[in-house]
Amino acid sequence: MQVEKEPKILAILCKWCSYAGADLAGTSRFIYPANVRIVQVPCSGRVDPIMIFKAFVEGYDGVMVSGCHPGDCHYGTGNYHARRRIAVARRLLEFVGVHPDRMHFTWISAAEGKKFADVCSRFTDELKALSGTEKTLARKELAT
Amino acid sequence: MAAIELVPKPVTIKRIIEESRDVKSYVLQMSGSGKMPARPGQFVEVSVQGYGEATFAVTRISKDNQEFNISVKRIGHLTKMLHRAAPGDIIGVRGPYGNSFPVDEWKGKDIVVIGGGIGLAPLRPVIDYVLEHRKDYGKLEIVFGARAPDDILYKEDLRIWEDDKGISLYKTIDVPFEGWSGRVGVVPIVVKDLALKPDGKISIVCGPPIMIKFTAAALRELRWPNDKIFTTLEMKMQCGIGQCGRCNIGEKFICKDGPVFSLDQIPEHAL
Amino acid sequence: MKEMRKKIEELLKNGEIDVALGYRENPATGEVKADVFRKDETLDDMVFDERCVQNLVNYLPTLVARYKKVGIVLKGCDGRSLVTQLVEHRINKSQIVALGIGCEGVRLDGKEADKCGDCATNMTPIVDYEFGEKKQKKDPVFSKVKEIERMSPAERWKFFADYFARCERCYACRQICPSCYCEICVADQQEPKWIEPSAKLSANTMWHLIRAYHLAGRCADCGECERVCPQEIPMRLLNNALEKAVHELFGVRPGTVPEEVPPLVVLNKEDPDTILEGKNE
Amino acid sequence: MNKWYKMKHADMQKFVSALTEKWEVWVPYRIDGKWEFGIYDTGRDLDFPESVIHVSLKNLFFPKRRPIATYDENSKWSLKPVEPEGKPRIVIGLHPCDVAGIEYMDKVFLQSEHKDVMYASERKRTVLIGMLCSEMADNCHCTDRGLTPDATRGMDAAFARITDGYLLKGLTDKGKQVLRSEYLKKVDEVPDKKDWPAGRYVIASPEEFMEMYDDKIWHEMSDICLTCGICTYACPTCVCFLVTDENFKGKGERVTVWDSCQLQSYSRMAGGHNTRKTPASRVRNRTLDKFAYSHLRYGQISCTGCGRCVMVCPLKRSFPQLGARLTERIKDKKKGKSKSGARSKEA
Amino acid sequence: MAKVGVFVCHCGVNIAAKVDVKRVVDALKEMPEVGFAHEYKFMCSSPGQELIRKEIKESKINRVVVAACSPRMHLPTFQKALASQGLNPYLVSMANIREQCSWVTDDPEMATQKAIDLVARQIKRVVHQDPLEDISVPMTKTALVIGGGIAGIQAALDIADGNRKVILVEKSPSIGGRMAQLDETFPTLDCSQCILTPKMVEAAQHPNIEIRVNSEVKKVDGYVGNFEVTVEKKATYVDAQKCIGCGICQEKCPVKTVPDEFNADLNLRAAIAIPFPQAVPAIPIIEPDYCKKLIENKCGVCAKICPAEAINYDDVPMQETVNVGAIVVATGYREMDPAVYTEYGGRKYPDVITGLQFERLVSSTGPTGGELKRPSDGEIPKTVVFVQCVGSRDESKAHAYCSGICCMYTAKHTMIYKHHVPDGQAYVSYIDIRAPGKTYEEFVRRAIEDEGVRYLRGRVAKIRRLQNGQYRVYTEDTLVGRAVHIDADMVVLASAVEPQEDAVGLAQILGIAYDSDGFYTEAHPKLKPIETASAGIFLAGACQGPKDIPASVQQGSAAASKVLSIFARDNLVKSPQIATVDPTACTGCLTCSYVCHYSAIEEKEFGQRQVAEIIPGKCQGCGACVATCKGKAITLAGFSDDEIYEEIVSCK
Repeated sequence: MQVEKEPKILAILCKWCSYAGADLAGTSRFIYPANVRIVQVPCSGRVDPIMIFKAFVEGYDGVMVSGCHPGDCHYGTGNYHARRRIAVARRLLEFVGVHPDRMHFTWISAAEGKKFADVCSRFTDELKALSGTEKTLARKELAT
Repeated sequence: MAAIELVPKPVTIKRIIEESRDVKSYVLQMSGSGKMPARPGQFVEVSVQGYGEATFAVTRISKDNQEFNISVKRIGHLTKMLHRAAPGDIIGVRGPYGNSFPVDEWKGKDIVVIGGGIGLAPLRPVIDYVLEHRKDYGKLEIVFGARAPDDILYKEDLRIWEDDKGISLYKTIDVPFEGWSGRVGVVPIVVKDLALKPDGKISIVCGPPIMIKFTAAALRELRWPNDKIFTTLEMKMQCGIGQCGRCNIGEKFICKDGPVFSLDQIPEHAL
Repeated sequence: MKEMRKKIEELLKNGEIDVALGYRENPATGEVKADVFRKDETLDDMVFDERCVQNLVNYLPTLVARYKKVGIVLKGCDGRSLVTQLVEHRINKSQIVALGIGCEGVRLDGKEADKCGDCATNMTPIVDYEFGEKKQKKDPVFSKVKEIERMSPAERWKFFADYFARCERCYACRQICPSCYCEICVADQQEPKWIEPSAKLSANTMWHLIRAYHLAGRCADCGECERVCPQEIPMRLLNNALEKAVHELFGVRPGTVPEEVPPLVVLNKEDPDTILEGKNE
Repeated sequence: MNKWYKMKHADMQKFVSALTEKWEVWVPYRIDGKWEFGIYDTGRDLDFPESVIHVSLKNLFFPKRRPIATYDENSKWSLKPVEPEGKPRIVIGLHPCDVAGIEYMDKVFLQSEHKDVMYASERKRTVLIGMLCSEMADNCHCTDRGLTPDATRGMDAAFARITDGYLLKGLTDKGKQVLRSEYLKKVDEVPDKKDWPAGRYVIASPEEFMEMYDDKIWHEMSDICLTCGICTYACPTCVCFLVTDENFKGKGERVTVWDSCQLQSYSRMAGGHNTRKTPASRVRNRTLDKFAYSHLRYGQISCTGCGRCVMVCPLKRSFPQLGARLTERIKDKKKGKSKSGARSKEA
Repeated sequence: MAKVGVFVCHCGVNIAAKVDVKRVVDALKEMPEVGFAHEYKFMCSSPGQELIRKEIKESKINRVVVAACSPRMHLPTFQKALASQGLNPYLVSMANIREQCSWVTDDPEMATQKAIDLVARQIKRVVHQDPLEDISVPMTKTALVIGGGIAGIQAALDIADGNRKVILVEKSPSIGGRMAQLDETFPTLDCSQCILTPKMVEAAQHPNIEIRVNSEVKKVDGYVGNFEVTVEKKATYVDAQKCIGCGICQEKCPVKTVPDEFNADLNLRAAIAIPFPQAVPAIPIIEPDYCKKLIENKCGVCAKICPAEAINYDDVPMQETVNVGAIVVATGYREMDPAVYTEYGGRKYPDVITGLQFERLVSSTGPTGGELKRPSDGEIPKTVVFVQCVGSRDESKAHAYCSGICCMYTAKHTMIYKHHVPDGQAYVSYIDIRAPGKTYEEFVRRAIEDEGVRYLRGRVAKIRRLQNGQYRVYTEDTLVGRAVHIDADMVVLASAVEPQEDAVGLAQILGIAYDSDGFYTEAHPKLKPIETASAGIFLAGACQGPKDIPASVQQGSAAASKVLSIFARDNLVKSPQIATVDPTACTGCLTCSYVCHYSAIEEKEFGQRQVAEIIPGKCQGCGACVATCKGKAITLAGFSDDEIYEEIVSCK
């Protein structure tokens, strides 16, 4: 099946900006790869890096996190805290061998439907380029 | 080869009874010709596929042993899933395990049942048993306490017991509550107030650890000997068969040597 | 050392501290271990030298719960880990007397401990009485971290996966770490099971990632986790990688400044977005 | 076959290689300086340690993670028991203390109303060929636990190292059968008898230990203990476990996983109540379980004197030493000179 | 375990054209959690909702998943359907198979598979959702209106008439806003001041309205019902309590070099001045950048002559915190600086002016007293070219959007011009004429047909100043298809409507969203045009996008009604999606308090130790504390770890 070959992406999006941006991509009919699975969180500040770790262990090819642009957070400062946390988490994951291109952290506003679709397409392409390399961290079956 | 004892068998949830804000009772039906020959005081291990298992006292047993009840307070992840269940759902069960209340040895005696909150759950089969064998026993006295009127379990049973002339039922809540005209005060105090005499009687106590501790103290104050006070202990049991190790009190395993003990069988710190 | 022993004796005698936490030498075996010294005893067995590897801060919370005032002998790195404890309300400064001692480095398995090569300060940043010499230290270099960073992602994973697979999940690393003090560790939680209880590669990986991440910006590199690991998993590497990252990203060296809030909860609107980008391979 | 047979060193390898045809053969391997059991690869050099093997045999009979049932997460009740399986196997080179550990596990899992059939199957398929220790390692103290390093009780067959090879002897029918081999020569030799030192960690009686329940020594003993679980994982008789479900991509397994009474999570109940919250209460539970409860339950204390708990302890603090220290305290108490606040100097 | 009812929506063909709905339903039926799965053409329609109600009643399902559009659109709809059957409304989850699946996926096979996955995930999630109860919090029934233009005034008056207190904050020295600067208004040509001034006075005298001019909002804390707003009043150096508004200071002030902002910088005024004659309040302020006393401690004339002794050179900015329950943002717009178009010579050539400057030039309160004279030499302009779309509809140079009001005000300008200079000729260079309002088109026709204004369709390429003081406007007439040029005495540029300079700054203070141009974003472009994404903050007027007076007034009233409807309740009902601390798991490190934007986390005693506690009224449910808590002692209702975990792991 074709779908299986597509790299699997987990997108953790904040409810107010990025999820709305993803909705706008839909309303505007911007086509992007069907392999993106969106998880809604109230704010990028809610994103605990554990979620990102788990996603890689569970076998996602790539993880993206997006929230409101700096200064635009619906909750004032959530995205600033997210930025620090995710920056550190990214360094840790890279250190243990997750390829840097498997993580994509960005800001997408509610008005940036196009940007969301573009990011998804570009990210998918980047992950396809990695298809020959090992999907580190990903567990294979129950017992590992 | 026989399957390992730790693997449960399926049972169907036949009916769900909302007892209080956070307690639901489940009527479970064994599949096929399966039986649950539980005696009063015994417990079962209940599991939800994907969420592991936990221990529950059997709170009622049908005469043909094909149906039994458990009461579940929502506190952890498994009980959360159980609270989400609907009639018709299948869950796993193994057991019955543990010893039971020595109801046969108690014949001819008055029985005093003292329950606090969900602690009434494992005692109900005793009440059922005594009511069923009415002639074999003397008087039945029930003291039941809850935090608030909303926390009272088995409202239907309480109504029946209340109307039963052969039963003395004392209901109490811990602190005054609007619209509650009954007794107010924690169970140990009520026990003291009632000045229950030990002669020709057996008492069984179950509830939160603190309630058991103070009720036992109250009974001793009323000159009850330890071997006439019975309790059933709720400790972290898991395997139910004396192997996983965690439920020990000294060398005894609650799941195997208990859960029913008279107070002379266990050290004071176990309460 | 003599000076310090005298001071502690004095503090104990006049009741300024109830007990002192320090290192005791077993004269018979020559072994040195953490121990509590009380008023009515001689401090002859109290030592401080290169055998005093243990971080005593981990024992503080139990002691301050039992005694009003506790004196503690602190090396530089241990003192750093105390900073986090104070900021996170684990210990009240008023309950402790910090006896800082200029550390000359400690030895493990007959050679200088690895952590001493990356020592950021030989004197505790929080100190009531200072003994010995305070030395100017260079920034840690973390040469082993750099070595790993030079590997390809696949090589790095191979390196760590081999170690992670060995983990028994005895949690000695957690138990010895002064900064690992959750009431219910995430590894013990059922709802949801971020880390499965069984010791297998996937769950062990989660454990080691989360452990390291939770210490990011808080770990003072006392190295105890790695020292006590029965499987010799190089946990300091992970800690150091994050210590290095936190320094590069936020300019913070955890634990070196008293009362400094851990960098991961600091609000800084001026962080550049570039910190979210991947490092070059 | 009640006598000792001899086998040359070079023949031993041939003999074991031949066994692999029918059996799964487990022998000790040295990995990074530590001895542990592994499946024998034909042709690999055989070697046996003089005394205790660092990793106990527990995992062979009662694995760290043991699937007991499987299910499909995406369908309604589908839990199916895992049937015990495995081809016949031989473990070569275990020591008397290992046997003692297995005997204890037998008591837990087999002498029970609810016999553990998976454990039983592992036991049934295994032939134990023990090796008599030729020396006692630093932490060994089996002599204080009613064993000797050259005891053969519980083994199907036993062997001992001599200068130019090995002396072997079949003890049970199973063992004798395995030993039927062309490489064996009947000899008159017997393994050397040694006087094994004792008294390293002498302990009081279970009853005496029981009296210590309320003593305040537990706090002192737990002051420095990390309450990590590693000693329990290393211990050949610690068999506490946890039953849990693990899911991945719709497939699920119900597993038993080793657990440890030293961990805070062990006796924490849903809702937060913890019957053994303090480190002291956990250290007490383990100490008393080893030296007293086990005896009251199964008539055998659950310390075999293998010393592994000392080897793995992150603080190199010896658990048997604790028992010994406690014993000292018991003696002190009995003599009535109970020093209040008596503490050992090493905490 | 739970019994989930699954409803998959076709959304007409929006979903069904790409997603094989039948296959989705069939695939899900097998899941252990699913009680049944249905498909329906429009789930949001009332028969669709009825289907849910019926199944709750009959099939005894205890969780619902609706696979349809975005939950941002219809989640509340389905929540209501659940609630109507006594099922807790938080036990529904939506799978977004329209915006995030059928509309963004080309291949039907992939879309179908993705849809199955998305719905399956929500089924796993919904099982972990807990029933939640709304939270009731007391509130402050006072409103804050930011901006004293016509929209703000209207909002303030309506709220005040509804018997609620209003604090009206205005940055400039007087309320009135842009409308006060206008001469006549389209399409009726009534005098702007004549209709505005009574409203200004009414606002000033209203017992429920407190006007704070020269003031700005500096900080907003809290949440709907209980905002805590810091308002800063800048130093004006005139004591408003003492000043009697006689204006003598303005007369005697020796410094007359201040560009008159009210007159669109067309003239200079004194360093101390009442902004304009009808100002409310009519209190002068001193421009500190120009006042000699303040700069070099000389002069001091105004203080000497002030009969009321109202001058205070030591005035300093004052901050005050006010408590309000709702906020109306009505900060209006500014006119784009035409200097961007160097080829037009705006700001360079004195007689190339903007629309607003034209308003002041023809206004009787303007610099010329209402006589139309061109700024360079005071001559009456005989030929005037009005240039449209300067900065609007021109993405390459300025803005992509249409400023909306220029077509209309230009038509008005040409008419006013003809009334002032009956023998003059007005030209309008335009792209399209947009006049969709009531009687707007007729108004434009009047300018063209009755007043003889010449409309030329085409963009102006360049404006060059000629030797004779005229301006040559190079343009084209695309209707005839040739380039033309007009020599004009004056050129009026319809400069684009832009958000205020500090619009983004204020948005960040308020925590509301804004678009790429800087206009504030409404919660929904069609259905929630007044609300912002932040509860309790509403928009009125041109801060949300270009608007004319009627639209601004409408929106002001609409915002007022929104505020009043909040205030009509006794208590505020808050979303239950807030964070709570499990004290048994909390270590009391309080690192969570560092990340809480709402200061909602406090310390409390629990047994022997201190733990964190979250104040339900203050918590807004962002979850930053949840992600900070290492021991997972904090749970965010609605977005618990459990729920998110399921979404992550149950993806095929």
